[in-house]
Amino acid sequence: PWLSYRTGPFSPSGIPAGDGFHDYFSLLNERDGGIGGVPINVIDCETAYNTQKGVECYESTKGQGSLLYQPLSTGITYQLIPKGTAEGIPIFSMGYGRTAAADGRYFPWVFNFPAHYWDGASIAIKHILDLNGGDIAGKKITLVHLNAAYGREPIPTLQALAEVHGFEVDFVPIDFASSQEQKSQWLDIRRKKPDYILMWGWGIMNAVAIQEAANIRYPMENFIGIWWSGSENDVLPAGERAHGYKALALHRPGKGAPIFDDLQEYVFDKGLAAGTGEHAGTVLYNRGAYGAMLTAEAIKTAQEIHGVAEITPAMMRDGLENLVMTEEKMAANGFPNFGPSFAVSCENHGGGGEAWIQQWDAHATEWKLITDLIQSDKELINRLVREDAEKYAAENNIEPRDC
Amino acid sequence: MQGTLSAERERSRDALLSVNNIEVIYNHVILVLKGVSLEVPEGGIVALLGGNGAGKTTTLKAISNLLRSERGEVTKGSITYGGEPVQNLDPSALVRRGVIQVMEGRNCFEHLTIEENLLVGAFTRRDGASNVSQDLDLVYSYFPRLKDRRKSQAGYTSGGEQQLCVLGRALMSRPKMILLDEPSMGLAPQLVEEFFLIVKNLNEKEGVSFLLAEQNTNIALRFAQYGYILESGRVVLDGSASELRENPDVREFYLGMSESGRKSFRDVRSYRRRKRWLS
Amino acid sequence: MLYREAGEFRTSYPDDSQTFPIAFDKFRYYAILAVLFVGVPFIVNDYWANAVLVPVLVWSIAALGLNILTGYCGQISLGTGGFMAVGAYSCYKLMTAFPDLNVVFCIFLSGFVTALVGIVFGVPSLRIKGFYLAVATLAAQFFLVWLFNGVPWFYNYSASGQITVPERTVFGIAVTGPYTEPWAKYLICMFFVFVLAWLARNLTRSSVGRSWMAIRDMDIAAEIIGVNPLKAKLQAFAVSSFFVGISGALFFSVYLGAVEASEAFGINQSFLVLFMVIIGGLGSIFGSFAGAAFIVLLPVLLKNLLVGRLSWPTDIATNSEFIIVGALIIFFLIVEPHGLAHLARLFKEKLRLWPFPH
Amino acid sequence: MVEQLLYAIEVSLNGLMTGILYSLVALGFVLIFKASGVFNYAQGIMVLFAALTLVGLQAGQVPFAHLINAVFGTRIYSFGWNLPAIAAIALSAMVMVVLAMAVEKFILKFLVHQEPVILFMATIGLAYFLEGFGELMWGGEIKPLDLPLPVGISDTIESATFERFGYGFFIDKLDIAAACVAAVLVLSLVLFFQYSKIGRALRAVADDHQAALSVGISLRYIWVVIWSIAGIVGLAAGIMWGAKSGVQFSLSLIALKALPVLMLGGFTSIPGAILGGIIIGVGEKLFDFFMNPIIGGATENWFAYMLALIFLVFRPQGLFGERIIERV
Amino acid sequence: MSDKANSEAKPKNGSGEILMELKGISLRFGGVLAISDVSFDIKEGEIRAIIGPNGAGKSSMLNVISGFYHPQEGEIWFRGERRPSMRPHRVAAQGIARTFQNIALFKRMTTLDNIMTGRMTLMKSSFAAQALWWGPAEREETEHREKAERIIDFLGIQAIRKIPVGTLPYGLQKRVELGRALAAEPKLLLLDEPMAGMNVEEKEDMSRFILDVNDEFGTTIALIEHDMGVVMDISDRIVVMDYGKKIGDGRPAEIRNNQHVIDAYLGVAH
Ligand SMILES: Nc1ncnc2c1ncn2[C@@H]1O[C@H](COP(=O)(O)OP(=O)(O)OP(=O)(O)O)[C@@H](O)[C@H]1O
Ligand SMILES: Nc1ncnc2c1ncn2[C@@H]1O[C@H](COP(=O)(O)OP(=O)(O)OP(=O)(O)O)[C@@H](O)[C@H]1O
Ligand SMILES: [Mg+2]
Ligand SMILES: [Mg+2]
Repeated sequence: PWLSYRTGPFSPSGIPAGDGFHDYFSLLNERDGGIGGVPINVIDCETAYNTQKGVECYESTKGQGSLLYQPLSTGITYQLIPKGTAEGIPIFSMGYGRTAAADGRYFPWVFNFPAHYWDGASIAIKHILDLNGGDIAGKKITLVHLNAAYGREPIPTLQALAEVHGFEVDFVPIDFASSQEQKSQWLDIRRKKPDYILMWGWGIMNAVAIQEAANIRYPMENFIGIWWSGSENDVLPAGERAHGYKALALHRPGKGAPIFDDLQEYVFDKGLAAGTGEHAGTVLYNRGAYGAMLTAEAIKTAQEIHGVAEITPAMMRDGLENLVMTEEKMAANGFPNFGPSFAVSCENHGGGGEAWIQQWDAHATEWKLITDLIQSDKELINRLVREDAEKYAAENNIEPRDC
Repeated sequence: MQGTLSAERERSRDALLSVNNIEVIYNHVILVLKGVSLEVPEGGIVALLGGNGAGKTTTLKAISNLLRSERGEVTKGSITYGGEPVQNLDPSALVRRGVIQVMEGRNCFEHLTIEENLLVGAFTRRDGASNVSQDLDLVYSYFPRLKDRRKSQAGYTSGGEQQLCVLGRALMSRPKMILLDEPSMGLAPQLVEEFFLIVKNLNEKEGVSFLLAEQNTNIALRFAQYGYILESGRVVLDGSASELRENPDVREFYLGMSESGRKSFRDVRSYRRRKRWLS
Repeated sequence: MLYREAGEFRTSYPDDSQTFPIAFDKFRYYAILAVLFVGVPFIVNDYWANAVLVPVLVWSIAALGLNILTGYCGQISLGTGGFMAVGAYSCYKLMTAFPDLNVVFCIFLSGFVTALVGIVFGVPSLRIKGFYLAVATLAAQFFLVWLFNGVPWFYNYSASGQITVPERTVFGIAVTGPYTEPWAKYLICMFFVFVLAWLARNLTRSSVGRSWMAIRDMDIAAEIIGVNPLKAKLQAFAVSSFFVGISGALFFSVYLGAVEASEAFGINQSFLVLFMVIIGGLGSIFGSFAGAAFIVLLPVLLKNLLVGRLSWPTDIATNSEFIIVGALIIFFLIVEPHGLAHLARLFKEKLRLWPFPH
Repeated sequence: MVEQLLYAIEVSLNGLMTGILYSLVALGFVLIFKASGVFNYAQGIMVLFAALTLVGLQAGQVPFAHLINAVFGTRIYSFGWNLPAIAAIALSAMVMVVLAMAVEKFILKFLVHQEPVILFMATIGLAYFLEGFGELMWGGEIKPLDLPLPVGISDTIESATFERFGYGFFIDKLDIAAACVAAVLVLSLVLFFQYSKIGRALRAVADDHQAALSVGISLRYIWVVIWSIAGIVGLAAGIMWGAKSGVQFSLSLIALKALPVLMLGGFTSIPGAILGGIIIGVGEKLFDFFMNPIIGGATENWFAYMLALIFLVFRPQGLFGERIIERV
Repeated sequence: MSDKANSEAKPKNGSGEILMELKGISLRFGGVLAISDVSFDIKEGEIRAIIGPNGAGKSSMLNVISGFYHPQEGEIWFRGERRPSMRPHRVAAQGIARTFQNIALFKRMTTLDNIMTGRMTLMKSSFAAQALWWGPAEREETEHREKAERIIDFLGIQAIRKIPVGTLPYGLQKRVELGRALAAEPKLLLLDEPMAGMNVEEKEDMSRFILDVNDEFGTTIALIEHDMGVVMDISDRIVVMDYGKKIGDGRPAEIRNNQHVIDAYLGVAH
């Protein structure tokens, strides 16, 4: 199932992502008759980004032969981690959810590849390092974040990195309920003049933050958002003034990939589009489609491993755990060079931890990749992940499995 | 003046207001009026008498269409005013036709001053500010007490002052017909007398008709021409005021007279006596 | 005359102040209880327990709590979410600090902690009234959530700020944690519901309850005839918060298993509980249950109908759901402003008269 | 030190502007409460609905496109026109009037003389309804507001203050515009309430529905009038806030920021809404400024409420609210 | 009405000692002087009437006695002690109960509950005991219930025992209110226009109740009433107020012939 949110405060993000996910599977079903001959039934369940509804969705759909859950919300992911683990249904929280879940020894049923939040923090810092010739000692970096579990995720990583690289970091939390009015935070930022700003925002907070940054004439190219703060929704309200804003990219933006031709032919033209179809090529649409592609690949892997077409959730897990994404596979699927290559393993559920940096071009109204794939500081990140996973395991009496 | 109307009753077509056999149910279950009929002739003063819970207030509200907001409903019968059925009118439409109700229980607008309360009374009038202010002065001259307190919020005035305010407010709309629900309640004796003189005055000079639910039977029958006695939702007795005053039951239960003239309240002994017409 | 009370004579006042003075009602009540405690656990499955029964029960407790405050004592509160958070977080702290303490105790203790917090936020109610108070209680809502979000001690310094319930057992059976059987979840909630409903009933039929209602109906008059408003209001806040706290603790430990303050206990939850209370019936214990069931189940029902049966696209279905829920709320208010409980009462009244119209 | 002070002043100035923006939302609440004693929970959604309508009309979006397409299998999304801003605003205002009439006809009419909490609940039902209806009608996507509003830092003020104090103040041009709109609205509303006969009638209705009916005030008319005005004020608020963040669902949450303003200013006072807004705006910014280093950020959420709460303890009817009458 | 030959005050029950004394009470609201320098006393066991034109300050006087208004000047002596300024519920606990001019019943509660609430100050069982419906609490509840039922019988309102009082007709509400005040078993009972909105028959009933309470329980009563017939008949002594001042004080016969009183209030002699 795909737990979507086409309504409520986050619908602007939920709609395109949901469209992308659905459309890709519609394409597979239309063009290839499913995967390995088995059509895929994507169960859509509306959560409105609400934890309780998420649980209700999980309970009501798990009996329908669900292979895998994409909760699409960090809060719901947290709910489903123990449930999925207990009941043997894999959870795929692509680029969100609980970072520690990257440690497959403690979280056998949870996956968050190709990169997670801590990778993101590290990649952003790497990018800044690159811009400064590798020395950012004494620089001031501010994290503007949603005052919620999601927003606080990168804090430990940034603190650890600050020690390593000797930069100063401070944190500006913004409550969701007041994310429409961030004046005081931005006045403070204006005064402190940090060299770089990172943002872990979501929903309306992103758009307002970018507007306010433009208002104080903060140089946009020094303002970097996580991949959830880098969609068209976030920059469009600010218009021209958002030009130059950067964000991490898990995958390519835009409609360049051949897959879009197929989507047009098999899905949109046949009137099978989940939404209006007009979101195709936007960042979040592509994220949905990319996630669908990864899922489909994992299904294929599972079918190969077990030699059957109709797989079970347990097989699905094996498929995810043995997924190897290569450039060839992506190209074959119509996603050439669309995301990083990586391999999932029993121990590593978090993928390779690579991402691009994309930048907003307000004149062309499109995102452009401006770097090569950047690899996060895996040594440090893995250590942090292990520590957190162990702490979680200790609290919940979980024994690690052998990998 | 009494008694002149007894014949008039037959000519019900002339009645300004006529209530025909109405039944009222509250909340879909509580039957309160069980077939009440009454008439108010043009230019008449009609009294509606009855004990607590007899249904006087309910009858008046049924006429002025304020029942609906109490979750009450007229389920049978009809009400006409000037020949026109009024059951489906908005209460404000009725006021514009000249029927105004003075509700029981001093419903002032608490946060408005006395003067504002009176001015709101003239809300439906379209005859210009100068006429309104003239009437304001008139009301003040009727009730000088209100003039003293004109700038106070009505919520902070005494019970009697509020009662006067409600009465004055009704007068401000220049009605053709006033439904009075216990106007004398809480008024000092000499004010009651004065108020009824005003009623009489309006009735005679301006031809305003009155339907008067009143507990002070004595004074009501003194000023009214005709009366109805209501008990448990039914009209049990009606007649011209003078007839009613002579009726022995009315004398005993409503006027507090025994054979030997007025009884002392100290001497009343038994609480629960039966009225003859109920036994 | 299917439903009768004629022929029911009560010769003593204790009989008359029974919860169910009519024998038929009492019998039915015991039958329902028996089914709920003995029957349902055998047939309940995961979906029913997790998506239907447990949420209804947990919300019922919260609704009961708010009904005491709003329905009985007349103080509108929009801080319910915050108080639920207090319950949840104190439950978490207690469970992790004293791993050997029985979880039932922990939950009751969280109720007491919440009651204390409730008293603190109840103090302004002595001066502030009506909608002003309602809005003022939002201060509690936002402050408490901010506190749990912002002070790491509350979530044991976990990286994410979420709290996750450890596994605990009662009589050797897991009642919290991911491996809990659905019937165990259900039964533990049922236990609390039963105990709390009984307490609520006792309080509301004794002089404490009357002092609340007096304050609700006319606070000045109540004070003049001898009700101490300070005491009555704070009692109401305390009892209400106690209930709400327990509900929050159950919400966290039994129902969801992991929560984050700003999401699980946001302002929406406060409103939700208020809807339950008003739709169910202010000042009615039965109403709290009816309201909770209505508000929790209606969307589930609509979703199953629209998406499951009619296969509408989820977004249209959800939007229609909102439209229908909104319209139904209004419809019910118009038909009967005093809630489902009063509707049931009227129905009984009609039944009693039936087949005679009046 | 001097810089600290200057910064504090800057923060206060911005708070002041923001506060006025809050009051624009609070104003809608005040109007309806003052005129009919109803606490209109749906005001936030009305702000959103108005803004959605404006954007939708302007961009020539087909209402209910998604529904129509789903049912009939069509693929229509847009009329293909682009209305001029003025026309779109006027049309949206008309839509708000129609909404007001519908609210009266289908809801309020039946709830005359009910307790305030019941009416409050009905507005919650309305909020649910509008939330679903609005999204169904216009879709859940974010839409940029395309009005020629000034945005961004005001250079004049920045350079002027820089010359004087050596520290350029930041003032948003949008905020200045909003403050002007708010001022005009408040002034005209105050005059309306003070000097028209309807103004007095409105207050009477708020006090006692039944008594108002009995003196011949047509509740239906009053309600339509006042809900229309509240809807139009909501439209103004929607434009101002929508310019900041784009028009999307979260716009309705701005109501939560308006509530403490309402409380502080008094539920029944129009000037109170403005003053309350200013106090809250300045207060929360300054509090954040001073306390942020000590207790961490994100205090804005509760601080406004706490401030209002403490204030109310001393003055239970808010700054300019009508005294709560306590008598027996 | 002036023709009636009424009895003078009957022999007093009780000791005739002073129960409450008000000395030099003045009460102002902003610019309004509601009461100015009024002194009078109430003797144990008597029926004391307060009369006067509308807005004279009668209700305010009762509010002063029951602690709702705090006079700017003056002293209140109750049972031989000077009463400090205190909250109304404490005054109630001292044994002063009252009814209100604009009925102040608890509208959504039943008649029985209203009357039981009147006994609030007499009920002692603890909060916990009530929550658990534990022995003593249940027993106490039953005991008080019996007393409440006696009052219900006494007032003849058995039929409306379980009806929410909000929908009752005005007169019955007045009766319930009296019941609620009686339930407190007060030393001093304050009645503010108990007979407004009643017809003669009902007034007779009401007078009877008041006289009986006074006789049987020895309750001291202070009452405000505009029906001169009633006042003259049942009260022992009368205070007359006008524009916040006391203009007369004495037995009914004296008051009836007091020229000041006739001018200010009665209009004609009663
Ligand atoms: N809103 C209501 N809901 C239910 N019953 C009501 C309602 N209003 C009045 N009643 C009932 O209707 C009956 C008649 O009441 P009504 O107020 O008309 O009497 P009344 O003659 O005006 O009495 P009073 O002289 O005391 O004012 C009473 O038995 C009362 O209980
Ligand atoms: N809380 C208050 N604030 C302002 N003025 C008040 C207040 N209470 C009473 N008053 C004023 O004090 C005066 C006395 O009022 P009070 O209610 O005592 O009169 P009363 O003698 O009971 O009259 P009535 O017979 O009309 O009930 C009135 O003019 C009233 O307006
Ligand atoms: Mg009546
Ligand atoms: Mg008085």
